[in-house]
Amino acid sequence: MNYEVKIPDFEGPLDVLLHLIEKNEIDIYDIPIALITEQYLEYLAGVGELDLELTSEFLLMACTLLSIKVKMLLPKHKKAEEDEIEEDPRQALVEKLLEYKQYKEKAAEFKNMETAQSIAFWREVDEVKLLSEFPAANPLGSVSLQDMLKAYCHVLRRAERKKEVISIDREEITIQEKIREIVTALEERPGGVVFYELFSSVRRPDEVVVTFLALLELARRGVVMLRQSGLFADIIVFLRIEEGERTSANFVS
Amino acid sequence: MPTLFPDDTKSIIEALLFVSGEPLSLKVIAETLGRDERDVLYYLKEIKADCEKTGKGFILTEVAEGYSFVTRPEFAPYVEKIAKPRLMALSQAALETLAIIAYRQPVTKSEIDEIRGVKSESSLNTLQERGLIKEAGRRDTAGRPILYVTSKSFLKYLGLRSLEELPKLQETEKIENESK
Amino acid sequence: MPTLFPDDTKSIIEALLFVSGEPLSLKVIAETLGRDERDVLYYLKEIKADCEKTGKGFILTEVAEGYSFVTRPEFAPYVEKIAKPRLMALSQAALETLAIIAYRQPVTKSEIDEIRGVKSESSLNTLQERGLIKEAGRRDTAGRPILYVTSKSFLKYLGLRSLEELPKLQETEKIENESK
Repeated sequence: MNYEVKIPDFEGPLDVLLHLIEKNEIDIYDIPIALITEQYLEYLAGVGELDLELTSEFLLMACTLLSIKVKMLLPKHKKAEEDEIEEDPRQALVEKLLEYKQYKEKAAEFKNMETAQSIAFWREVDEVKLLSEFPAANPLGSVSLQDMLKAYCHVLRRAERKKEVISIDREEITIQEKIREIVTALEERPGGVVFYELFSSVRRPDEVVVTFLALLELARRGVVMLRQSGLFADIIVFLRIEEGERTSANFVS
Repeated sequence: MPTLFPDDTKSIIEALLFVSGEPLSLKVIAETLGRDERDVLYYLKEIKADCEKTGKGFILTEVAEGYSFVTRPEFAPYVEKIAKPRLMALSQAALETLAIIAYRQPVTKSEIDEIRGVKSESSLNTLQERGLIKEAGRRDTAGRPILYVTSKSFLKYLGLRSLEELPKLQETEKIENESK
Repeated sequence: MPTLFPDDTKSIIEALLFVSGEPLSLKVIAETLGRDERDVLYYLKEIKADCEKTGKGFILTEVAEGYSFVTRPEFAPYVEKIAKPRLMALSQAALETLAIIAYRQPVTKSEIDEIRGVKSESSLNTLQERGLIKEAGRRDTAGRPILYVTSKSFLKYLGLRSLEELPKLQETEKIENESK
């Protein structure tokens, strides 16, 4: 018996069965189940490793085939022909195969249509250019300044009502802002500023932290220098001026 | 039937077809122009004939419930050199899944799995990513599974005017039962 | 100069110009066809003349980057109907979000959420897509949240020259009272 060296890429157990039926030139309505089962199992053995999900489906089909084979081997009830039409154990499988087969054929037709379409090209629309040529309508729609103000008042009033519950909006100072503030202060005082002075206007604890962090950051970047003449002496903060001028903007980038 | 500036109407239709990346339906063209669909159809036929006659680089096709200019197929070897690269052709698995959805829509994943005898998850993902199928609500049964249908792009992809143009299934008996 | 199948060459150039969303340079066309730039130029002139003569919906234009078909300018009112994106009215949520950004900019998402008492994620997306707001760096606090400000087109569409022209809050209260 000739084994195919290259196992064709099948889509699933039904696909394999259809292939076997075709190869053996079998009437699909009268499948020699023993032969097909044998070849199906041979195929499975030949594939080697399948991925786990597929394996279960292929094995399930093997079980189905075997159980059909067994049913067909069992002696038929004697009076079956007279009393009733006994259902062919292959019936359900044949129906499944036929149904799958027709979609498989349609898939092949789709493939041809796909190929035929692949040589017709649609115009590539440059959406960005179109948008610039035909700018979208007013993105605000019919919204007027008044509408917006009303919406804002509405929100504020709503927020007002909830104020007791909600934490009060507090003014937050960021490190970035603090850095800017310190640099500006130092620029005005080339002789340096006493460390504590930088905290003189600071009232809230979080601002103290932010100020301190800002100073550390400035020192790390080499923007400021800290000098102390002796133990417990005042710490003086200087702006380090290098060649070329610097504006405060440079420090906050 | 043709009116005031017949030539302009035809040219405007050309301009609309030209600017739209998607097929334009008779209805949309007619509404845009404020004209009868019958008039528009008349001009569309003329535009189609013009393209054929003068051997233009593009032709007018009727696809996906609308009209669209596409490049003349025989020029594909040149056009594909400058056009955006096409997506890969669909895999066998994706084509089978697409066929099942096309003929049985709306249909659930487990129904597709059942027919194919294998899981169709990744095919469904591919088809959805490429816009060839879309979700259309859920079936009102246990688990409320998602229903899939084909999209307009599907028609465009296969060059079909509408779903009625799908090649007929042989098992007509079966399909009739299903559609009940 | 014109060669074997002169008509085909012209049609192929048309096909190339048609399919490309961007202008094509003489060089690219010539390379794609494997022809002299001089030949291509000759056909481009013919194509241009064809478009003029037959009153097509589109014309051939030459811009810095190359050649391109564009729709005839006088048809813009029609073309616009097809090409222009349609916008839905802004929702109340989006309007509130926009108002907060306008008055409190730069402002973070969580600050907006806090004032509105609900999440403003999708409103922010809408406003950003429409180009009414934009991101302006990040606040230097924990999590480095994105800061939002209103855009130039926001001012433009409200008919304001600068943010200073936004009515003051006291005035807004007046308006609010009047509208009661």
